[in-house]
Amino acid sequence: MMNSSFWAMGGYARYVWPCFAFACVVLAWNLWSARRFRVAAQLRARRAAEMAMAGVGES
Amino acid sequence: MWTWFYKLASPPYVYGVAAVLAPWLLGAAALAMGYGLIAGLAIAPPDYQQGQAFRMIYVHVPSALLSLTVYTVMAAASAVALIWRIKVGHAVSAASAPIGASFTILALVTGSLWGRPMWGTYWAWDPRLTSELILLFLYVGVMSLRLAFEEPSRGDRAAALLAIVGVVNVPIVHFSVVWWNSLHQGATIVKLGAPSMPGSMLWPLLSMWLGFMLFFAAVLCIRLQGEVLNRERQSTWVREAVKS
Amino acid sequence: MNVGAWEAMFLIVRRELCLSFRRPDQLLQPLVFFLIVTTLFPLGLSLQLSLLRDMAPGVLWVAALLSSLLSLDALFKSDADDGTLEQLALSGQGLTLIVVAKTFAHWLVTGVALILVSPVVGTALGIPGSAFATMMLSLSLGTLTLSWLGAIGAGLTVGLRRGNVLLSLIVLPLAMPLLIFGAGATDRAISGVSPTGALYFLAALCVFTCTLAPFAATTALRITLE
Amino acid sequence: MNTAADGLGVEKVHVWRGDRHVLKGVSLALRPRQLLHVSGPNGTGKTTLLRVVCGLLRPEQGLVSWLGQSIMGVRTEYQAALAYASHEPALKADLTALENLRFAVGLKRRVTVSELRASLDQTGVAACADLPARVLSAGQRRRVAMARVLAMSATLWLLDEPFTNLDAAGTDLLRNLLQSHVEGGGLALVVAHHDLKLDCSVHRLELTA
Repeated sequence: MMNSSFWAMGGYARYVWPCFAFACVVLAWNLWSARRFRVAAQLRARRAAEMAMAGVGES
Repeated sequence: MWTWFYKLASPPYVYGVAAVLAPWLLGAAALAMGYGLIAGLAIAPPDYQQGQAFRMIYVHVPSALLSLTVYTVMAAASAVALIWRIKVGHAVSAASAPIGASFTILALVTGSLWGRPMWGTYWAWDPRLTSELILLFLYVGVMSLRLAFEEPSRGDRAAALLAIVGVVNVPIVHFSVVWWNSLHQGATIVKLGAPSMPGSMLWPLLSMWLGFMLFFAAVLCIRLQGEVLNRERQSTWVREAVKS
Repeated sequence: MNVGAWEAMFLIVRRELCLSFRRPDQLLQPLVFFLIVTTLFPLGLSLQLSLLRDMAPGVLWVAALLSSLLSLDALFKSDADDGTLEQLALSGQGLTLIVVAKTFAHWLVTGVALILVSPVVGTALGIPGSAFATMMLSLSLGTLTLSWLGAIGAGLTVGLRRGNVLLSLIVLPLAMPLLIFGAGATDRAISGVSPTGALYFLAALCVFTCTLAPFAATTALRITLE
Repeated sequence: MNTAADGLGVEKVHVWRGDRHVLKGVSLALRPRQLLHVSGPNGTGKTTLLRVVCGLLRPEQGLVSWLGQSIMGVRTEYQAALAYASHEPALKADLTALENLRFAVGLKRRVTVSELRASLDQTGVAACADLPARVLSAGQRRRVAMARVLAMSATLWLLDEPFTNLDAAGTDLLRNLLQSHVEGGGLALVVAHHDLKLDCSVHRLELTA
């Protein structure tokens, strides 16, 4: 089924495949940056919790 | 019904719900987009006018729709936060801004790629793409205003107001760009529009759109957890939630 | 014995005008900037008036937008820096009235000056005399609307150190419909077509912004005054 | 709920500045003919408390009431009845002292130039009425700011460290003004580091870190 005419996209392959590739890049970036943001927030919260636990004065 | 809505205002509840929902939404998004991609690329017949190039609408149209929907969600969350002083609203608004901006960029790039075969250039000031570009400026405005303040709570409220002012202006901008385009361009150049579509073409588009919506909801849930944690770092429930 | 709203507004406008005319150099700067920007375009493009005429409305309007933006940053900043903004806010007249009066005074000082200078600049760019009336009318509506959009932007960025660039980044996207209808009206007046369509849209934008922006600007100021 | 029905009431006000918990449940009640002296080390929220009381800053929790009503409801009437002197004298450098007063007080009540000159004279700066504020010394500016508070004839005075930059004569003058204001049925909330040595009824509020 995956014959060459499918990849050629009727001559528009130069535009169709980069279009879908960029879409995957944007979706992947969204997921990755969201996860990284959450992990960073959890780290910061954990550090704040330890600081509070250790009685280091929050002013 | 009100208890459900009231519970949504409490950060620990929202944090819990977001953590539970995220994987399910992601799975559903993958399913919807999977079907949409396969059907859109392989099964749907080529358009009689644009040939295979029309398949790009399966990415351009959903992302363009999403860029507007996400801005509206951001403005609504900001309005809720500003009027009823629910801090979670600011977290939702801050979380959805970068997602909306990324969809707007995606819509711009796919739009210019899709327009290239028709216009011969990658940018021909098509009314829809121009409105999309201005929408991107609005997104950047809201995000940079939020970061410009040292105090997060003040930055939230300022960005919330700008989001509301922006959402009021989106239809005005779109209408005036369409008027401007008809004034100078006339109808000579074919505008970027989805062709009228039979079922076999339409279903993949609807499922891609659904996939993008679910994907937005999933990423929003993930980002929202980070935003809620950042804003509630001092409260006690955060210490329990983070310790485990 | 309480001071009426109109009386208070009149007093604030007098205060702003008195303050502006105490520093005439700051009054002229946006105007000179407007002239400089409009001289840039012929240097960059060409000196034939025929070619310039097609660009003239756009050039004139972009220059007007940028020079108004330049002066908007100082709308609340000078008062916020020396603490008088708080005194105004606590004057018992309500912040909205203060914002309306200050923004109107700012438009009187900057917008009206632009409108009066625009025929000179228009001739330099090849705009025929017949189009002056429409140009000045559209500019007056446009600068008033921009002053109000700028009031929201200035209210949001008054507390920030380098708020000027951010102010432009916030206000310009909102001012694009203004530019479209304003330049459109002038352009049609030049080519002899009746510009009423575009002028009606511009007037509608102006009324819409002038009625809603005061409340947005007040909320913005209240956020930064905290 | 001890909201002073005829004066100023502050009920368990909490304010956060970013992560810092600046005001931790502050409560106070002030009735006519009373003065509240707020003191405490730097950074304990004295100015924040004043900004909350005058309605500029909305506290996250807690209530500020004037004549028994929350100030958020009657914000403009309440602000018309108060005079706030911030930490800096808040004068426009390009305007003369008289003009500064005219534009500031003129918004609150109709006032004639002679009244303004009289209040300037009362605080001993009648001579520089027509000088631009730019050329005045810090002490003179503080006196012009005091003249403004006087000219507003407000019932509630909210003064943030009004004694800074004042010389001995100025301090005595201010003390007498406070005294006569409070004995004349007014209310005053004064932030100051040193003792006021007034013989009218002075309440103390010590803000701790």
